[in-house]
Amino acid sequence: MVDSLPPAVETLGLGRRFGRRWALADVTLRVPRGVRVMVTGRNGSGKSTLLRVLATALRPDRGSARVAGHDVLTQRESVRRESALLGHSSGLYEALSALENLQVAARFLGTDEGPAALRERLGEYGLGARTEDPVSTFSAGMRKRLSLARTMMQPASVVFLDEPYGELDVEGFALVDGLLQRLRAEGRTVLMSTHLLERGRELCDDALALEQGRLVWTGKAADLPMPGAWSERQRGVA
Amino acid sequence: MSDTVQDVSPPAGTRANRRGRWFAIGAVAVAAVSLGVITAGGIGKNLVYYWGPTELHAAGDKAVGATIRLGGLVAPGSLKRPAAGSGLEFDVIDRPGARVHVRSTGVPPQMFRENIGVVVEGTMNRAGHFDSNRLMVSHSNEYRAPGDDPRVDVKALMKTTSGLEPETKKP
Amino acid sequence: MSLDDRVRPSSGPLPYALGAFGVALLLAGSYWGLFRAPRETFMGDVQRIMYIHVPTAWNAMLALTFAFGCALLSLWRGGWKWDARLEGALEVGVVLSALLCMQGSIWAKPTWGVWWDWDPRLTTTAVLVFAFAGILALRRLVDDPVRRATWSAVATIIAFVDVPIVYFSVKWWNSLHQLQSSPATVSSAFHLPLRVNAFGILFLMCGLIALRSRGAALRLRGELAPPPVSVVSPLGTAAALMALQAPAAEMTGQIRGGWEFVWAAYAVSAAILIGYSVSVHLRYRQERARQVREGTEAGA
Amino acid sequence: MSELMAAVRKDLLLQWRTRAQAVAVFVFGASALLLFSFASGPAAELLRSQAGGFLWLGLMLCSTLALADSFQSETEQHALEALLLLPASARALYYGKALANWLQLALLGVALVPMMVVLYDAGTTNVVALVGVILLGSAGLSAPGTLYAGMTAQTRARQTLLPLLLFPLVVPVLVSAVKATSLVLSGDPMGQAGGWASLLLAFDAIYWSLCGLLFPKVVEE
Repeated sequence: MVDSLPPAVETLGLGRRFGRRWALADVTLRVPRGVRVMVTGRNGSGKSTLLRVLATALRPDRGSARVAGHDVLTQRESVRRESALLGHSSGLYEALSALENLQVAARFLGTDEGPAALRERLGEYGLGARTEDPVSTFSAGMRKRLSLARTMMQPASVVFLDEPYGELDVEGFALVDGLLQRLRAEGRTVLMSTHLLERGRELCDDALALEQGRLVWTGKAADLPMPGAWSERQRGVA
Repeated sequence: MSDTVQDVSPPAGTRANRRGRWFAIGAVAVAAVSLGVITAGGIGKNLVYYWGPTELHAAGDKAVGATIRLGGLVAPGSLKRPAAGSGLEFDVIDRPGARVHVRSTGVPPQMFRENIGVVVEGTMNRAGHFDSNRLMVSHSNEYRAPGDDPRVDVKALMKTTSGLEPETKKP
Repeated sequence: MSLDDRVRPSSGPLPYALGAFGVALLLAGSYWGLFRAPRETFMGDVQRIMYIHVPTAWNAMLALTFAFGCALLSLWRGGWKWDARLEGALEVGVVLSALLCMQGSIWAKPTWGVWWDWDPRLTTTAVLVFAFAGILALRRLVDDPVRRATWSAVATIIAFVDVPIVYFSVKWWNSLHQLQSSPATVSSAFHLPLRVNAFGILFLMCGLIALRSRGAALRLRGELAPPPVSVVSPLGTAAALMALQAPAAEMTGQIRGGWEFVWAAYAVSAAILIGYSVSVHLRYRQERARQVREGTEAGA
Repeated sequence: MSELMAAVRKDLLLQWRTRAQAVAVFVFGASALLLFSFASGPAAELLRSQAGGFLWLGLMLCSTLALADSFQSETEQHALEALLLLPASARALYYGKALANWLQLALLGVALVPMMVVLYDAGTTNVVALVGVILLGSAGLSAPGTLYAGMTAQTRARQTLLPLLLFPLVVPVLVSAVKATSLVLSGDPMGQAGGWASLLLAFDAIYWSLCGLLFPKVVEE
């Protein structure tokens, strides 16, 4: 149904270095619209870097990437309008309350959601009882919920979720599961990094695996081998 | 590695949108105009680095007590060196002919002489004398070889103390 | 594979040739200024400091203006070569400005009777040294080359706004410092050494900037975190300056003697210019040696 | 424009929530004023004549703390980055922050005036002129200060780097502000205060336009 549109994500030889180390190297990738992609790999394999580069939070050092047809270097504004990122850092103001954090975002987004609507939104994410408390009093899981609520305020066609399940409780897992279903129903594209392979196989359509910043496996999420398998292959290549 | 892969260009500016460009033009214009006003405008003229005898007299009682700088020409024939101590006494004049008597305890540089521009720092006392503890010689921006013109041009020397020159302040 | 494709450090002996030519001009000009030019009527021999001081001033401003141009180009057009040149021009500009302050201070003592006066131009030049030295510090403390390039260019542009303030400060605050010296107010007998030295420092400066930029480009090519390289080694000038307190001589209306100040000014200038040139050369050699070492590693 | 309003509201709210830090900065400034008087001895006349200079030195020392604090909440959880990705205009974010910092520094300056009056016995009845000079001077501190604080907040050695870059830059602002303040405090026989104030205004115009132009380059990776 969205064939006429440019692919959600398209990269060519994408690379990013920190100091002398390439955190991401030579990633060439194409994600069609409306697909949910699981991004997996060990700690430090470049998952977060990939998502952050695609969301324009980091500049690439090499190669190119287009998100929804817009170049991440030269058309940053358009990419940002089309995408949303749930990052590793919460992106929240510790001194402000949950409600105020959403209000700040709403004002910049130009949405006319009033406090009542925002409170309702916080309720959906299980924060209804703590809307007026400063974020500095929140637990890690609650921050994650608030970040999620904030990320989902953006009308983005491509959503990058960096470890959405991290630090969440069982209810939180169900919340994220529901979100992924909803995004799928709305035809939005999701790139989600996670270590929960079983859950990812169930919820995602495609999967990709990174090892030392390189793309080592792509295919259907259901076919994703266990971590050892692609690592062996990588060693064989090297 | 694929040949089509290019390095990302170094800190090239992201393409500015039209509003950004207008802002840039506006900002540079504001900065340039302000810089122009500072450098070429008349703001600085009022901010003299030192006062001349005329201004000092005009200020009257207001000038008494505060640490100020007085600039002018050492009046010919006014230089005295009291026997006791290392002090100096001389008169400072400016073009309109106003005169202030200066008592200086500062060590004068070798260049010091009558008919040279000086700036002294100190306070005006109630008796109308200027007590100075710091004395500086203002050198002309003319550099003369011995053969050029041996005559000392008082007017040219006056120019070097142009801070007190009335023509820079009044038309 | 890395940024090599775009950073192409030049090679060849051109910087050394420029520097050598500059040094030759400086030697000739200074010889003329010290021993051949006539003595100035009022300042006497002390005025001979002008032959090194005024050319330093012109060229220091020129170097910082060049740095400003590099910053603009680096920020809006991009290109690592502009970043490398920015680094070279900034460092040479800071060294020349610092030297300028020292020479001015040595000249001020016999002329104004003080080592330092809070004269606007003197003061703003000192402020300029600190402003641009701060940017050099910034460059050393930022490891990411893109951020380093962007931030130092931004800081250079803002700091450069101070340069016209320096230049015009004589007009705002009617100062004790001489008005701008130009051939129009300087007797024609003094023109020759002034011009020769101006070109001497210009050529030396161009050679230094070229060599320093080449070292920076080499480092950029290696994409290494900038290691703490030793700056100009502290020169034993402070002690020499302390010994030069001139006794309050009798007032004659003219400065007699004062050769010690002239020698001090030229010695400080020579020491700093030579010391800095050697430091630039050594750092360049070091960088090149590292490139060769790592180049062979990568090739293996 | 609406983004600018959003940015200003955000920063004012942040400053209100972190007002305890601002109070601490004020106490720091007040103690600096107290220490300055020890540096120059108990000569009342000397202290009075230098009151303006001490006031601005105190405010400048405060400003590095206040400016660094203002970016603390932006960088600790990458909140500024999150706003940029919304997308919010970096320029609006800059001007919002610079305006809020201006307000904070001006309030700090005004709050330090009574300290100055008490400690140095230097007062004036021309309150409007004094507040005007404080507003102009703190504007000149806030615009470049916000830019450099945004830059150095992301570096090593940020505590050193911010004053190292900022202090030489604001010397013209400091000189004009001190001159204007001293003239307001101790009388102005030559009518120079206006000239210094217009000089301050010109510096402010340069910094506010130039830094706003350059800030987006600084925060974008």
